[in-house]
Amino acid sequence: MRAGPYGTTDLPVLLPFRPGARGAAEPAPGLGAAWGVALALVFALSAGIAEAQSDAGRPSTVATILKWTPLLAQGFALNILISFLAMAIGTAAGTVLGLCQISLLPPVRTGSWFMTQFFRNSPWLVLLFYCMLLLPFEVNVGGHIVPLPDWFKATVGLALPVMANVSELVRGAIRSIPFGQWEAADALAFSRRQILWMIILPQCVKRMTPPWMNLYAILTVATPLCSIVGVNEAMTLTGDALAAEARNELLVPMYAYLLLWFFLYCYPISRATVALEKRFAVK
Amino acid sequence: MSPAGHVTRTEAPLIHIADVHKSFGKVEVLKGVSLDVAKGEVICVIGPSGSGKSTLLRCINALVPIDRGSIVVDGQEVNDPRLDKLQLRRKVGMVFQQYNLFPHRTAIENVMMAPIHVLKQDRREVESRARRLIAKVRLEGKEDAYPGELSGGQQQRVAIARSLAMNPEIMLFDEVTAALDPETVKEVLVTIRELAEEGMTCAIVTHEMGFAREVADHVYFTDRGVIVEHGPPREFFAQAKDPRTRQFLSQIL
Amino acid sequence: MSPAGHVTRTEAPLIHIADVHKSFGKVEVLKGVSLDVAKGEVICVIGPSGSGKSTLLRCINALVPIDRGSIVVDGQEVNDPRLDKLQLRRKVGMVFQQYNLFPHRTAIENVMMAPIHVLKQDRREVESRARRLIAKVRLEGKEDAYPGELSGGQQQRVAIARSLAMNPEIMLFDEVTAALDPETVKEVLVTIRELAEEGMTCAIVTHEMGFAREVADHVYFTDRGVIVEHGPPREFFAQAKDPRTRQFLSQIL
Amino acid sequence: MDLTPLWEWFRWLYGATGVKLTIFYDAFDRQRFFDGFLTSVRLQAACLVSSVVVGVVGAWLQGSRLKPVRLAVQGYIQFFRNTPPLVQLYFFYFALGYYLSYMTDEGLRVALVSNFAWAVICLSLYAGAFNVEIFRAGIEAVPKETIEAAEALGYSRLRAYVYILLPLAFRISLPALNNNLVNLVKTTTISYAIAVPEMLYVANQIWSDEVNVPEMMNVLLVIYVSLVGVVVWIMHKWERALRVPGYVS
Amino acid sequence: AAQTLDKIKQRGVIVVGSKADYKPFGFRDPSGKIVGFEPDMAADVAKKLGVKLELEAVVSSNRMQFLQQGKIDLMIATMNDKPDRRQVVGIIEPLYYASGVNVLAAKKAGLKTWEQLKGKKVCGIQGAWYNKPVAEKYGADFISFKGQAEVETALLQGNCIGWVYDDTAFAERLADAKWKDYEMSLPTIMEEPWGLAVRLEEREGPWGKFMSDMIKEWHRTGRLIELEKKWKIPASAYLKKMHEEAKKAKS
Ligand SMILES: Nc1ncnc2c1ncn2[C@@H]1O[C@H](COP(=O)(O)OP(=O)(O)OP(=O)(O)O)[C@@H](O)[C@H]1O
Ligand SMILES: Nc1ncnc2c1ncn2[C@@H]1O[C@H](COP(=O)(O)OP(=O)(O)OP(=O)(O)O)[C@@H](O)[C@H]1O
Ligand SMILES: [Mg+2]
Ligand SMILES: [Mg+2]
Repeated sequence: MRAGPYGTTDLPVLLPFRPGARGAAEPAPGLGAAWGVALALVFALSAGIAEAQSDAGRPSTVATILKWTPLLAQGFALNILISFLAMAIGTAAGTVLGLCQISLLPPVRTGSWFMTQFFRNSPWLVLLFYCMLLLPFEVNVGGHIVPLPDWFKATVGLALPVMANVSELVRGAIRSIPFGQWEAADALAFSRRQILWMIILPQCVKRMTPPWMNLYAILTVATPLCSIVGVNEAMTLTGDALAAEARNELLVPMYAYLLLWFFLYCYPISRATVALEKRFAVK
Repeated sequence: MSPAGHVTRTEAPLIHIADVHKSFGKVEVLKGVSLDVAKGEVICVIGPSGSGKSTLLRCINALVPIDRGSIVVDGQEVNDPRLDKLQLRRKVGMVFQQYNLFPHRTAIENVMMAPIHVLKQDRREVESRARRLIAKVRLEGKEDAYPGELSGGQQQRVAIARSLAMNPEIMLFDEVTAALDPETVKEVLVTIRELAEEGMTCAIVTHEMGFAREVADHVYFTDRGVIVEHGPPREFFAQAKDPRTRQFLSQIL
Repeated sequence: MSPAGHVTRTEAPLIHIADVHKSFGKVEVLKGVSLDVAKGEVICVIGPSGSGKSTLLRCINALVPIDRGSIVVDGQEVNDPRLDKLQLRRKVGMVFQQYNLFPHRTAIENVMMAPIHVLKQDRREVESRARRLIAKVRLEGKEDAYPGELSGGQQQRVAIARSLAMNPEIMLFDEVTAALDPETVKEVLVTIRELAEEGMTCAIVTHEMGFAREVADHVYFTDRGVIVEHGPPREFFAQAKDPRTRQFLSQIL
Repeated sequence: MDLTPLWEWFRWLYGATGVKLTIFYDAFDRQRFFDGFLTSVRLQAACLVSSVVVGVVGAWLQGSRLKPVRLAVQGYIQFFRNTPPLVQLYFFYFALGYYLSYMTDEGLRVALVSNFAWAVICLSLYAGAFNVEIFRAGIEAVPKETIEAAEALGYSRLRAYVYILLPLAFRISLPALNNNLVNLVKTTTISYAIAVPEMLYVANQIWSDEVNVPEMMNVLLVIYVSLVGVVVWIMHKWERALRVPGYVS
Repeated sequence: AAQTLDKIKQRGVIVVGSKADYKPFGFRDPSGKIVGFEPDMAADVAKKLGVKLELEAVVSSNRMQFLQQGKIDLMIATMNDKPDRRQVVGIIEPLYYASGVNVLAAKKAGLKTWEQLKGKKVCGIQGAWYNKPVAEKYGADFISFKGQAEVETALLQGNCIGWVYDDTAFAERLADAKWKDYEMSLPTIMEEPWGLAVRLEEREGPWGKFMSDMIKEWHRTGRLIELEKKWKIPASAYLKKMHEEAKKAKS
């Protein structure tokens, strides 16, 4: 009932997922595997149905999907790259913004609060469009022309909401550290900067890790949004492959296949998050 | 209301508190408190909840700014806006009811942090002093335990060692045993008594009457922001005059 | 081990407990407990932590099913699978250490809820009774406060009023003052003593020896799931025979 | 009231500055943008309500005694939490949609489920997966002693649930729920991908036709941030209204 | 801005925006490479310039922004020549292809006139120029998707009664058995030529001139008719006419 370690996060979806009900203590890894298998089955089944529907004389569904797999893998790698970069940029910027939110200077505090709220309240897709269409394709950095490829602009677009969420996470974590810690450190003659960096923030890191990992998972599943703005990631390439094949019985297996890829990548992350959260909760 | 008849009242007091007022918003928490603590003296402050005891201690090391009056610690006026707070706090150690150890550092690191980072002392030297302090509070072997792995009483003793590591001239204790279970209260009180016996100047807020009687040179009773009665423990507990004090003592004892 | 020599032992006891056994998993918590409580009698149960006191009380109003033995409350066998639990619980009020008020309802609503929802009594009538009960536990003016706005002692008194609102014939108190700060313990004990004096049948688990001595008709000492010793308070506290009891009393007093 | 002068002012603005806000002075664009706005609001409202329903039902099923039921709920949650909502939407609409269409007597194929409905279904399931967990956590956060106290007062299990557990669990869940719902409101924009004519979709059509990307982009951003801001504000009010004095949940 | 032509030569690379989902004008092969009628045209340009070719996938709704931003040097992306587009990008004369607008619908739907579309749901591609006029003029209710694969599916599963699009896109489909129940029954309207485009300010510059000459040459040599055959596109009257005219002009 009391606010837990993440009690101050305003982002419940960032809270780690706690599997199992009170009475249902399923062996978690088994369960995960089971669902991975289930999804794979859905995929296999849909491939089977597609197989049955496809006209004789055309290459089999499985063969077709295998044919496109290397291309999809390339696309997926871009999704992952985008997610890494957006997370890195968003975390760096968000940490600064979060610290600004607890600044002693009212203008800095208010400004960073507004910025955080603005980007938190904007739909991801709209921000993505915004960056995509309004950022220049190249920038002039001290006489050097640095190109900004599409996927990079999309990365910036995704980093903005990540930044806002990290900012809130940082602020929430700092606020969740008991006031006594500040007071005790004050009494030991630490300066404000020292208190923040040596006492408060190290404690925040631990509290923030699980929700931060969840944010990463959310970001990863958001990367297909880039396809809407024309980045050639897995989703776009799936669509292009379908256009090239022009066989709509392939739709189900192809999209199931794509879902499977994401599931296989994200599920372990969400398991690890839960495990981490449990470990921290014990201490 | 100036205390008189003390044991060691020869030189200028180490802490001189005169007519201190403090409000939080509309609530007046301290309404003119005066008291002196001589070097090497141990005072205990008792009184009902909310009477301003904690606030008074916090004012002494400038965790809480005062509204009116004067607090002089070792010749320094605490109420002076140009006061170097960090300087003051090096001189005045404080231990809290909720220990407030830094949970991400081991016991010995908790003790070592402030001397290293605040006083910029040599790490090796600080470490050997920290080990001596840990031994002094009877926690040999627990140096590398994290606060979460220690009992309440053990944590509170680490907190005391942490304060002592700054070599303070004065120690403030704010109900340091209130959050402990009865069995560990004693460990902590013994530690504080030893300190007092070694001549440390102490201001102690406590609910443990037996302890106050035993260790204090002078006892103060506060109620609703004023000092209602004070005196050496023997007189204070035997023949309190003020009806509020008498009522409080009758309930507690 | 049947208690004898009671004050009011004339008719059939209101609570009759005979050879009750209860295990949680492999831990045997009650290993054959027998005791009787006559109508209007007040018993106190004392004993070290984990000795099964709370479990015993919970068995009486069927919050915990027993494994063996018999508990008869007002002629009803509690261990009977066809027992109407709700019926039993209307007769037996219970107050817990942690108050367990319903935090989303005001004090008076807490008192009124059960009579309205469970007994289907008329709202207006219940309200006037609730106001009387709130007054009885000396909380006039706090009717519309939420539990979160009340002190521990005040919450505990609301909890008592809430139980009384069901007009129980028996009240069970499980360490009702253990979570309170020393100053508010008294408020609650006074309320319970008044109840006892009015003739309510009470089974009280407590660590307050002074209170037990004063209010109980009979005192039971439990250790590791059995009743080790019992007797009227005067004898019990003055001349306990069992070494475990003596040790326990020496530690507590 | 005749707004023509206002609209004409925007036409003048275009002529004078090149800021091309056709959504004000072009009747067709104005109408479709307004329709898009309404569609957005309708979509958001529908998703909010149904995702809460999904959450409640899911939380209830998750407490089931039957292991297969619990497993199914778990699987549902895991699937929706760990895959991209956009791909889910595509999968539902393009992949499953085909199996949910029928032939009319005239031999015309007609979809049973409209784009709008698919968006509502898919987004509700997506947000619902989070809601299940939120409600579940809320129920588990109610101390079991509180329920015990109710039982000791003679409440039956069911009554204790209705009068004590659920009201408390709901209050505990509320902050988390509100945040998830705000997130849902933002996520509704992805229904753009299956051509639900909501605001982003319409704006895209307009800037494709009129080539006024920056203007439309800014208009969009402002409207969305305000729309979400309003939702956040309402949720906040609601939370405030339900807050119990002195109760930290 | 630097002259594109110089820039291309300097870099040794030309970036051409092309469709990746408009079979057979521009689509992907399994290796991810974009191929088709228009990519072949782009390859010709690169060859003529002696530079490497880089194809950038565009969709109707972003192709003009890409050109404006300078992300692509040249756009050959099935774009119709429209006056308002001429104000945004530099459409090069002569034009290289032409198509009209038609509807692909089930035979059973019995579409005879455009007016029958009133209030009906029709599918479309986002960014196609005629969506707005068709909607305005005939009252059709558009649901538009990003690519053709999506529209096909939506049409086949009955989310719309017909697909309003370039008639060229339909010709190939109607040859396929899958579409045997469908027809292109309405008169083609809004027949418009397709233009490739450079940035607006370069239309009259060296880069625009270069491309203009390039197109004239394509028409004259019949290269485009050749490509049409290569990609199995039904012969269009427009190309034939342009070929004749170009030959005549030369002689
Ligand atoms: N930072 C603050 N802001 C507002 N009010 C405060 C603050 N600190 C203390 N108070 C109020 O001042 C009053 C005195 O508090 P203080 O903690 O000094 O009392 P105390 O005598 O130490 O009581 P206790 O025995 O409960 O610790 C209380 O009513 C408290 O609510
Ligand atoms: N629901 C339960 N499940 C498992 N074990 C339990 C349960 N309830 C109580 N126990 C165990 O039974 C033993 C006796 O518990 P009980 O609460 O009755 O003791 P107690 O005498 O009331 O102690 P205390 O003074 O600490 O309240 C303890 O060891 C406890 O851990
Ligand atoms: Mg205090
Ligand atoms: Mg107990």
